[in-house]
Amino acid sequence: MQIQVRFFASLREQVGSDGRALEMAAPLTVSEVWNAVTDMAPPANLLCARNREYVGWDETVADGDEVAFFPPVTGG
Amino acid sequence: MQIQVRFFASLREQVGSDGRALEMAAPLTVSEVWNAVTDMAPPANLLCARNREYVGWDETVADGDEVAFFPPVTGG
Amino acid sequence: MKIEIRPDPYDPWEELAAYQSASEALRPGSYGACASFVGSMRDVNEGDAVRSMFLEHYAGMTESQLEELACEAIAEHGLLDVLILHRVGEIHPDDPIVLVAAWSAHRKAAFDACRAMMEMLKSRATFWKKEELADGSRWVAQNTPG
Amino acid sequence: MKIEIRPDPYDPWEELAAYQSASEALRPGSYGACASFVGSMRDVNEGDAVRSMFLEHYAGMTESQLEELACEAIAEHGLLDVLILHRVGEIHPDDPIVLVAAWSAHRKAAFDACRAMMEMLKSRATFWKKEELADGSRWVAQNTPG
Repeated sequence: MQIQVRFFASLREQVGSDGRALEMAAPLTVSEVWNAVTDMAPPANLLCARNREYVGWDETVADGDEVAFFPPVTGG
Repeated sequence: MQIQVRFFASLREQVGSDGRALEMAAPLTVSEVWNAVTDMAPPANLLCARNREYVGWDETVADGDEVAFFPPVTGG
Repeated sequence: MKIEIRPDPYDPWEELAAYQSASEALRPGSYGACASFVGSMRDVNEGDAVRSMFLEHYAGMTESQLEELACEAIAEHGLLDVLILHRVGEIHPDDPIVLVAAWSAHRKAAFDACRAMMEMLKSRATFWKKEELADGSRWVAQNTPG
Repeated sequence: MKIEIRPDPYDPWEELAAYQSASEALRPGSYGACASFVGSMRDVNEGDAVRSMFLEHYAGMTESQLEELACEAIAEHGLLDVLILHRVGEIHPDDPIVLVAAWSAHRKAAFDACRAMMEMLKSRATFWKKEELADGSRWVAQNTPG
Protein backbone atom coordinates (compact mmCIF):
# COMPACT_ATOMS: atom_id res chain seq x y z
CA MET A 1 0.00 0.00 0.00
CA GLN A 2 1.12 3.52 -0.80
CA ILE A 3 0.29 6.98 0.52
CA GLN A 4 1.26 10.49 -0.57
CA VAL A 5 2.96 12.74 2.00
CA ARG A 6 3.06 16.53 1.54
CA PHE A 7 4.80 19.40 3.31
CA PHE A 8 3.77 23.06 3.15
CA ALA A 9 5.22 26.51 3.82
CA SER A 10 8.09 26.81 6.32
CA LEU A 11 7.96 23.06 6.94
CA ARG A 12 8.53 22.36 3.24
CA GLU A 13 11.66 24.51 3.44
CA GLN A 14 12.87 22.81 6.63
CA VAL A 15 12.32 19.35 5.21
CA GLY A 16 13.71 20.45 1.86
CA SER A 17 10.92 18.80 -0.12
CA ASP A 18 7.25 19.33 -0.91
CA GLY A 19 6.57 15.67 -0.25
CA ARG A 20 6.90 12.15 -1.55
CA ALA A 21 5.17 8.80 -1.94
CA LEU A 22 5.57 6.38 0.97
CA GLU A 23 5.21 2.60 0.72
CA MET A 24 3.66 1.04 3.84
CA ALA A 25 3.69 -2.65 4.70
CA ALA A 26 0.77 -2.10 7.10
CA PRO A 27 -1.44 0.87 8.11
CA LEU A 28 0.48 3.51 10.07
CA THR A 29 -0.59 6.30 12.39
CA VAL A 30 0.06 9.91 11.35
CA SER A 31 2.85 9.98 13.93
CA GLU A 32 4.45 6.90 12.39
CA VAL A 33 4.17 8.46 8.93
CA TRP A 34 6.04 11.53 10.18
CA ASN A 35 8.84 9.35 11.58
CA ALA A 36 9.03 7.36 8.36
CA VAL A 37 9.53 10.41 6.13
CA THR A 38 11.71 12.76 8.21
CA ASP A 39 14.59 12.63 10.67
CA MET A 40 13.25 15.73 12.47
CA ALA A 41 11.38 15.83 15.74
CA PRO A 42 7.94 17.30 14.91
CA PRO A 43 8.05 21.10 15.41
CA ALA A 44 5.80 22.55 18.09
CA ASN A 45 2.35 23.44 16.72
CA LEU A 46 2.78 21.19 13.69
CA LEU A 47 -0.58 20.50 12.04
CA CYS A 48 -1.68 17.52 10.04
CA ALA A 49 -4.41 16.73 7.51
CA ARG A 50 -5.45 13.37 6.08
CA ASN A 51 -7.24 13.60 2.74
CA ARG A 52 -7.59 17.38 3.24
CA GLU A 53 -9.24 17.21 6.67
CA TYR A 54 -7.47 18.04 9.93
CA VAL A 55 -6.61 14.94 11.97
CA GLY A 56 -4.73 14.17 15.18
CA TRP A 57 -1.43 12.32 15.42
CA ASP A 58 -2.97 9.00 16.45
CA GLU A 59 -5.19 8.79 13.40
CA THR A 60 -4.63 5.78 11.12
CA VAL A 61 -3.59 6.27 7.51
CA ALA A 62 -4.80 3.84 4.84
CA ASP A 63 -3.78 2.92 1.32
CA GLY A 64 -4.24 5.78 -1.13
CA ASP A 65 -4.49 8.50 1.53
CA GLU A 66 -2.84 11.90 1.26
CA VAL A 67 -1.19 13.06 4.49
CA ALA A 68 -0.08 16.69 4.79
CA PHE A 69 2.07 18.33 7.46
CA PHE A 70 2.20 22.10 7.89
CA PRO A 71 2.81 24.94 10.37
CA PRO A 72 0.07 27.13 11.94
CA VAL A 73 -2.01 28.86 9.27
CA THR A 74 -1.64 32.60 8.66
CA GLY A 75 -4.20 33.56 6.03
CA GLY A 76 -6.78 36.33 5.96
CA MET B 1 -37.73 85.20 27.25
CA GLN B 2 -38.58 82.97 24.31
CA ILE B 3 -37.79 79.40 23.27
CA GLN B 4 -38.46 77.41 20.14
CA VAL B 5 -40.39 74.13 20.51
CA ARG B 6 -40.26 71.47 17.79
CA PHE B 7 -42.07 68.18 17.14
CA PHE B 8 -40.85 65.37 14.88
CA ALA B 9 -42.21 62.33 13.07
CA SER B 10 -45.38 60.66 14.47
CA LEU B 11 -45.49 63.19 17.30
CA ARG B 12 -45.60 66.05 14.79
CA GLU B 13 -48.63 64.39 13.21
CA GLN B 14 -50.33 63.79 16.59
CA VAL B 15 -49.77 67.37 17.72
CA GLY B 16 -50.67 68.64 14.27
CA SER B 17 -47.72 71.05 14.13
CA ASP B 18 -43.97 70.96 13.63
CA GLY B 19 -43.55 73.40 16.50
CA ARG B 20 -43.84 76.97 17.63
CA ALA B 21 -42.23 79.73 19.63
CA LEU B 22 -43.10 79.84 23.34
CA GLU B 23 -42.89 82.93 25.56
CA MET B 24 -41.79 82.14 29.11
CA ALA B 25 -42.10 84.48 32.10
CA ALA B 26 -39.46 82.43 33.94
CA PRO B 27 -37.28 79.40 33.15
CA LEU B 28 -39.29 76.18 32.81
CA THR B 29 -38.41 72.53 32.99
CA VAL B 30 -38.78 70.40 29.86
CA SER B 31 -41.83 68.84 31.45
CA GLU B 32 -43.40 72.29 32.00
CA VAL B 33 -42.62 73.22 28.40
CA TRP B 34 -44.48 70.10 27.21
CA ASN B 35 -47.51 71.04 29.29
CA ALA B 36 -47.39 74.62 28.03
CA VAL B 37 -47.49 73.65 24.35
CA THR B 38 -49.83 70.63 24.23
CA ASP B 39 -52.97 69.30 25.86
CA MET B 40 -51.72 65.71 25.51
CA ALA B 41 -50.26 63.49 28.18
CA PRO B 42 -46.70 62.72 27.05
CA PRO B 43 -46.71 59.44 25.05
CA ALA B 44 -44.75 56.52 26.48
CA ASN B 45 -41.11 56.57 25.31
CA LEU B 46 -41.27 60.24 24.32
CA LEU B 47 -37.77 61.66 23.88
CA CYS B 48 -36.56 65.19 24.32
CA ALA B 49 -33.58 67.25 23.19
CA ARG B 50 -32.50 70.74 24.30
CA ASN B 51 -30.30 72.52 21.80
CA ARG B 52 -29.87 69.26 19.89
CA GLU B 53 -28.66 67.18 22.82
CA TYR B 54 -30.77 64.57 24.62
CA VAL B 55 -32.03 65.78 28.03
CA GLY B 56 -34.31 64.47 30.77
CA TRP B 57 -37.70 65.91 31.70
CA ASP B 58 -36.45 67.79 34.75
CA GLU B 59 -33.87 69.76 32.77
CA THR B 60 -34.28 73.55 32.83
CA VAL B 61 -34.84 75.48 29.61
CA ALA B 62 -33.40 78.98 29.19
CA ASP B 63 -34.02 81.94 26.92
CA GLY B 64 -33.16 81.19 23.28
CA ASP B 65 -33.11 77.41 23.69
CA GLU B 66 -34.57 75.00 21.18
CA VAL B 67 -36.56 72.16 22.74
CA ALA B 68 -37.53 69.17 20.59
CA PHE B 69 -39.92 66.31 21.35
CA PHE B 70 -39.93 63.10 19.35
CA PRO B 71 -40.73 59.35 19.42
CA PRO B 72 -38.10 56.56 19.60
CA VAL B 73 -35.65 56.78 16.71
CA THR B 74 -35.78 54.26 13.87
CA GLY B 75 -32.89 55.03 11.56
CA GLY B 76 -30.17 52.83 10.07
CA MET C 1 -13.56 60.97 8.58
CA LYS C 2 -16.60 61.67 6.47
CA ILE C 3 -20.18 61.88 7.72
CA GLU C 4 -22.98 62.73 5.32
CA ILE C 5 -26.76 62.77 5.25
CA ARG C 6 -27.80 62.03 1.68
CA PRO C 7 -31.11 63.13 0.16
CA ASP C 8 -30.42 61.12 -3.02
CA PRO C 9 -29.65 57.46 -3.77
CA TYR C 10 -26.01 56.39 -3.56
CA ASP C 11 -23.95 53.31 -4.34
CA PRO C 12 -22.27 52.20 -1.10
CA TRP C 13 -19.46 50.25 -2.79
CA GLU C 14 -18.54 53.13 -5.08
CA GLU C 15 -18.58 55.46 -2.08
CA LEU C 16 -16.32 53.12 -0.09
CA ALA C 17 -13.85 52.73 -2.95
CA ALA C 18 -13.74 56.47 -3.67
CA TYR C 19 -13.42 57.45 -0.03
CA GLN C 20 -10.71 54.89 0.71
CA SER C 21 -8.55 56.03 -2.17
CA ALA C 22 -9.05 59.75 -1.46
CA SER C 23 -8.74 59.84 2.34
CA GLU C 24 -5.52 61.36 3.64
CA ALA C 25 -5.93 59.32 6.83
CA LEU C 26 -5.66 56.11 4.79
CA ARG C 27 -2.13 55.99 3.46
CA PRO C 28 -1.84 52.85 1.26
CA GLY C 29 -0.21 50.09 3.27
CA SER C 30 -1.17 51.61 6.64
CA TYR C 31 -4.50 49.83 7.12
CA GLY C 32 -4.97 46.09 7.20
CA ALA C 33 -8.69 45.98 7.95
CA CYS C 34 -11.89 47.58 6.76
CA ALA C 35 -15.18 46.43 8.29
CA SER C 36 -18.30 47.84 6.72
CA PHE C 37 -22.04 47.55 7.03
CA VAL C 38 -24.71 48.45 4.51
CA GLY C 39 -28.34 48.59 5.60
CA SER C 40 -30.81 48.64 2.75
CA MET C 41 -34.57 48.81 2.44
CA ARG C 42 -36.53 45.56 2.55
CA ASP C 43 -39.85 45.27 0.71
CA VAL C 44 -41.59 43.73 3.70
CA ASN C 45 -41.80 44.65 7.39
CA GLU C 46 -43.78 42.98 10.15
CA GLY C 47 -45.45 40.80 7.52
CA ASP C 48 -46.67 43.68 5.34
CA ALA C 49 -45.47 44.63 1.87
CA VAL C 50 -43.81 48.06 1.96
CA ARG C 51 -43.96 50.13 -1.23
CA SER C 52 -41.71 52.97 -0.14
CA MET C 53 -40.55 54.76 2.95
CA PHE C 54 -39.97 58.32 4.06
CA LEU C 55 -36.94 58.89 6.24
CA GLU C 56 -37.12 62.02 8.38
CA HIS C 57 -34.26 63.45 10.44
CA TYR C 58 -33.54 66.35 12.79
CA ALA C 59 -31.24 68.46 10.63
CA GLY C 60 -28.33 69.69 12.71
CA MET C 61 -28.83 67.30 15.61
CA THR C 62 -28.48 64.12 13.54
CA GLU C 63 -25.23 65.18 11.87
CA SER C 64 -23.74 66.13 15.25
CA GLN C 65 -24.72 62.77 16.69
CA LEU C 66 -23.11 60.86 13.84
CA GLU C 67 -19.91 62.89 14.16
CA GLU C 68 -19.87 62.32 17.88
CA LEU C 69 -20.33 58.58 17.64
CA ALA C 70 -17.66 58.36 14.92
CA CYS C 71 -15.22 60.32 17.11
CA GLU C 72 -16.04 58.08 20.06
CA ALA C 73 -15.34 54.98 17.97
CA ILE C 74 -12.07 56.38 16.60
CA ALA C 75 -10.86 57.20 20.12
CA GLU C 76 -12.05 53.99 21.77
CA HIS C 77 -10.90 51.55 19.08
CA GLY C 78 -7.88 53.40 17.70
CA LEU C 79 -9.32 53.56 14.19
CA LEU C 80 -7.50 55.10 11.25
CA ASP C 81 -10.67 56.39 9.62
CA VAL C 82 -14.48 56.24 9.49
CA LEU C 83 -17.10 56.76 6.80
CA ILE C 84 -20.82 57.13 7.58
CA LEU C 85 -23.51 57.87 5.00
CA HIS C 86 -27.26 57.88 5.71
CA ARG C 87 -30.14 58.39 3.31
CA VAL C 88 -33.10 60.61 4.09
CA GLY C 89 -36.25 61.44 2.13
CA GLU C 90 -38.22 59.05 -0.06
CA ILE C 91 -36.68 55.60 -0.25
CA HIS C 92 -37.61 52.53 -2.28
CA PRO C 93 -37.04 48.81 -1.66
CA ASP C 94 -33.42 47.77 -2.31
CA ASP C 95 -32.13 51.34 -1.82
CA PRO C 96 -29.10 51.52 0.46
CA ILE C 97 -30.02 53.47 3.61
CA VAL C 98 -26.96 53.43 5.84
CA LEU C 99 -23.27 52.79 5.22
CA VAL C 100 -20.85 52.55 8.15
CA ALA C 101 -17.18 51.68 7.57
CA ALA C 102 -14.20 51.51 9.95
CA TRP C 103 -10.54 51.21 8.96
CA SER C 104 -7.80 50.03 11.32
CA ALA C 105 -4.42 48.29 11.35
CA HIS C 106 -5.87 44.97 12.56
CA ARG C 107 -9.29 43.36 12.27
CA LYS C 108 -10.48 43.40 15.89
CA ALA C 109 -10.74 47.19 16.10
CA ALA C 110 -12.50 47.49 12.73
CA PHE C 111 -15.08 44.79 13.56
CA ASP C 112 -15.75 46.11 17.07
CA ALA C 113 -16.04 49.72 15.94
CA CYS C 114 -18.21 49.12 12.88
CA ARG C 115 -20.77 47.25 14.94
CA ALA C 116 -20.60 49.67 17.87
CA MET C 117 -21.20 52.62 15.54
CA MET C 118 -24.21 50.91 13.96
CA GLU C 119 -25.73 50.14 17.36
CA MET C 120 -25.17 53.73 18.55
CA LEU C 121 -26.66 55.05 15.32
CA LYS C 122 -29.73 52.80 15.60
CA SER C 123 -30.34 53.60 19.26
CA ARG C 124 -29.51 57.32 19.38
CA ALA C 125 -29.45 59.08 16.01
CA THR C 126 -32.56 61.13 15.27
CA PHE C 127 -34.00 59.42 12.21
CA TRP C 128 -37.58 58.24 11.82
CA LYS C 129 -39.08 55.91 9.21
CA LYS C 130 -42.60 56.12 7.82
CA GLU C 131 -43.66 53.21 5.65
CA GLU C 132 -46.09 53.35 2.73
CA LEU C 133 -48.19 50.19 2.61
CA ALA C 134 -50.88 49.10 0.12
CA ASP C 135 -53.59 50.46 2.45
CA GLY C 136 -51.97 53.54 3.99
CA SER C 137 -48.90 54.62 5.86
CA ARG C 138 -47.46 53.98 9.31
CA TRP C 139 -44.52 55.12 11.40
CA VAL C 140 -42.07 52.40 12.37
CA ALA C 141 -42.43 52.07 16.16
CA GLN C 142 -38.96 50.75 16.95
CA ASN C 143 -35.88 49.16 15.44
CA THR C 144 -35.12 45.45 15.27
CA PRO C 145 -32.72 44.55 18.12
CA GLY C 146 -29.04 44.35 17.11
CA MET D 1 -22.72 31.60 -2.37
CA LYS D 2 -19.40 32.25 -4.05
CA ILE D 3 -15.99 31.16 -2.76
CA GLU D 4 -12.88 31.88 -4.80
CA ILE D 5 -9.13 31.72 -4.40
CA ARG D 6 -7.65 34.46 -6.58
CA PRO D 7 -4.15 34.39 -8.05
CA ASP D 8 -4.54 37.98 -9.35
CA PRO D 9 -5.35 41.34 -7.73
CA TYR D 10 -9.03 42.21 -7.34
CA ASP D 11 -11.12 45.20 -6.30
CA PRO D 12 -13.24 44.12 -3.31
CA TRP D 13 -15.89 46.82 -3.75
CA GLU D 14 -16.40 46.02 -7.43
CA GLU D 15 -16.63 42.35 -6.56
CA LEU D 16 -19.21 43.04 -3.85
CA ALA D 17 -21.32 45.23 -6.11
CA ALA D 18 -21.17 42.77 -9.00
CA TYR D 19 -21.90 39.74 -6.83
CA GLN D 20 -24.80 41.40 -5.02
CA SER D 21 -26.54 42.41 -8.21
CA ALA D 22 -25.97 39.03 -9.93
CA SER D 23 -26.75 36.60 -7.08
CA GLU D 24 -30.02 34.75 -7.40
CA ALA D 25 -30.11 34.35 -3.63
CA LEU D 26 -30.26 38.14 -3.23
CA ARG D 27 -33.60 39.20 -4.62
CA PRO D 28 -33.74 43.03 -4.43
CA GLY D 29 -35.75 44.00 -1.36
CA SER D 30 -35.15 40.67 0.42
CA TYR D 31 -31.98 41.62 2.29
CA GLY D 32 -31.69 44.47 4.75
CA ALA D 33 -28.11 43.94 5.87
CA CYS D 34 -24.71 43.30 4.35
CA ALA D 35 -21.70 43.10 6.66
CA SER D 36 -18.35 42.83 4.95
CA PHE D 37 -14.69 42.70 5.85
CA VAL D 38 -11.68 43.45 3.67
CA GLY D 39 -8.22 42.50 4.87
CA SER D 40 -5.43 44.14 2.93
CA MET D 41 -1.65 44.03 3.05
CA ARG D 42 0.17 46.39 5.41
CA ASP D 43 3.66 47.62 4.58
CA VAL D 44 4.93 46.89 8.07
CA ASN D 45 4.72 43.87 10.38
CA GLU D 46 6.27 43.37 13.81
CA GLY D 47 8.17 46.61 13.34
CA ASP D 48 9.77 45.70 10.01
CA ALA D 49 9.05 47.16 6.58
CA VAL D 50 7.55 44.51 4.31
CA ARG D 51 8.17 44.87 0.55
CA SER D 52 5.94 42.07 -0.65
CA MET D 53 4.48 38.80 0.50
CA PHE D 54 3.93 35.34 -0.95
CA LEU D 55 0.68 33.65 0.02
CA GLU D 56 0.72 29.88 -0.26
CA HIS D 57 -2.30 27.61 0.10
CA TYR D 58 -3.19 23.91 0.02
CA ALA D 59 -5.11 23.70 -3.25
CA GLY D 60 -8.18 21.57 -2.78
CA MET D 61 -8.16 21.63 1.00
CA THR D 62 -8.38 25.41 1.35
CA GLU D 63 -11.34 25.76 -1.01
CA SER D 64 -13.22 22.98 0.83
CA GLN D 65 -12.56 24.66 4.16
CA LEU D 66 -13.90 28.01 2.94
CA GLU D 67 -17.02 26.36 1.53
CA GLU D 68 -17.54 24.48 4.76
CA LEU D 69 -17.23 27.54 6.97
CA ALA D 70 -19.54 29.52 4.67
CA CYS D 71 -22.15 26.73 4.83
CA GLU D 72 -21.81 26.60 8.62
CA ALA D 73 -22.37 30.37 8.84
CA ILE D 74 -25.38 30.27 6.50
CA ALA D 75 -26.97 27.49 8.55
CA GLU D 76 -26.15 28.92 11.98
CA HIS D 77 -27.07 32.55 11.27
CA GLY D 78 -29.79 32.11 8.67
CA LEU D 79 -27.93 34.12 6.04
CA LEU D 80 -29.29 34.80 2.60
CA ASP D 81 -25.89 34.68 0.93
CA VAL D 82 -22.11 34.71 1.40
CA LEU D 83 -19.16 35.87 -0.68
CA ILE D 84 -15.55 34.94 0.16
CA LEU D 85 -12.53 35.82 -1.96
CA HIS D 86 -8.90 35.22 -0.95
CA ARG D 87 -5.72 36.18 -2.79
CA VAL D 88 -2.78 33.83 -3.19
CA GLY D 89 0.62 34.26 -4.85
CA GLU D 90 2.72 37.41 -4.81
CA ILE D 91 1.07 40.30 -2.97
CA HIS D 92 2.13 43.92 -2.53
CA PRO D 93 1.33 46.47 0.20
CA ASP D 94 -2.23 47.84 -0.09
CA ASP D 95 -3.41 44.81 -2.10
CA PRO D 96 -6.69 43.36 -0.82
CA ILE D 97 -6.08 39.84 0.51
CA VAL D 98 -9.41 38.64 1.88
CA LEU D 99 -13.02 39.69 1.35
CA VAL D 100 -15.80 38.15 3.45
CA ALA D 101 -19.39 39.35 3.09
CA ALA D 102 -22.64 38.13 4.66
CA TRP D 103 -26.17 39.14 3.64
CA SER D 104 -29.22 38.72 5.85
CA ALA D 105 -32.64 40.19 6.52
CA HIS D 106 -31.51 41.98 9.72
CA ARG D 107 -28.16 43.28 10.91
CA LYS D 108 -27.43 40.92 13.83
CA ALA D 109 -27.03 37.82 11.67
CA ALA D 110 -24.85 39.61 9.10
CA PHE D 111 -22.52 41.09 11.75
CA ASP D 112 -22.22 37.84 13.72
CA ALA D 113 -21.65 35.72 10.63
CA CYS D 114 -19.14 38.00 8.92
CA ARG D 115 -16.94 38.06 11.98
CA ALA D 116 -17.37 34.35 12.72
CA MET D 117 -16.36 33.48 9.16
CA MET D 118 -13.25 35.67 9.38
CA GLU D 119 -12.21 34.07 12.67
CA MET D 120 -12.76 30.57 11.28
CA LEU D 121 -10.82 31.48 8.15
CA LYS D 122 -7.90 32.92 10.15
CA SER D 123 -7.72 29.99 12.56
CA ARG D 124 -8.40 27.04 10.24
CA ALA D 125 -7.95 27.77 6.54
CA THR D 126 -4.68 26.48 5.07
CA PHE D 127 -2.95 29.66 3.95
CA TRP D 128 0.61 30.68 4.83
CA LYS D 129 2.30 34.06 4.43
CA LYS D 130 5.97 34.60 3.66
CA GLU D 131 7.17 38.18 3.93
CA GLU D 132 9.94 39.78 1.89
CA LEU D 133 11.90 42.24 4.03
CA ALA D 134 14.84 44.49 3.11
CA ASP D 135 17.28 41.89 4.40
CA GLY D 136 15.62 38.61 3.49
CA SER D 137 12.38 36.73 3.86
CA ARG D 138 10.49 35.13 6.76
CA TRP D 139 7.38 33.08 7.30
CA VAL D 140 4.70 34.70 9.45
CA ALA D 141 4.57 32.59 12.60
CA GLN D 142 0.99 33.28 13.62
CA ASN D 143 -1.95 35.60 13.07
CA THR D 144 -2.84 38.63 15.15
CA PRO D 145 -5.63 37.66 17.61
CA GLY D 146 -9.16 38.61 16.49
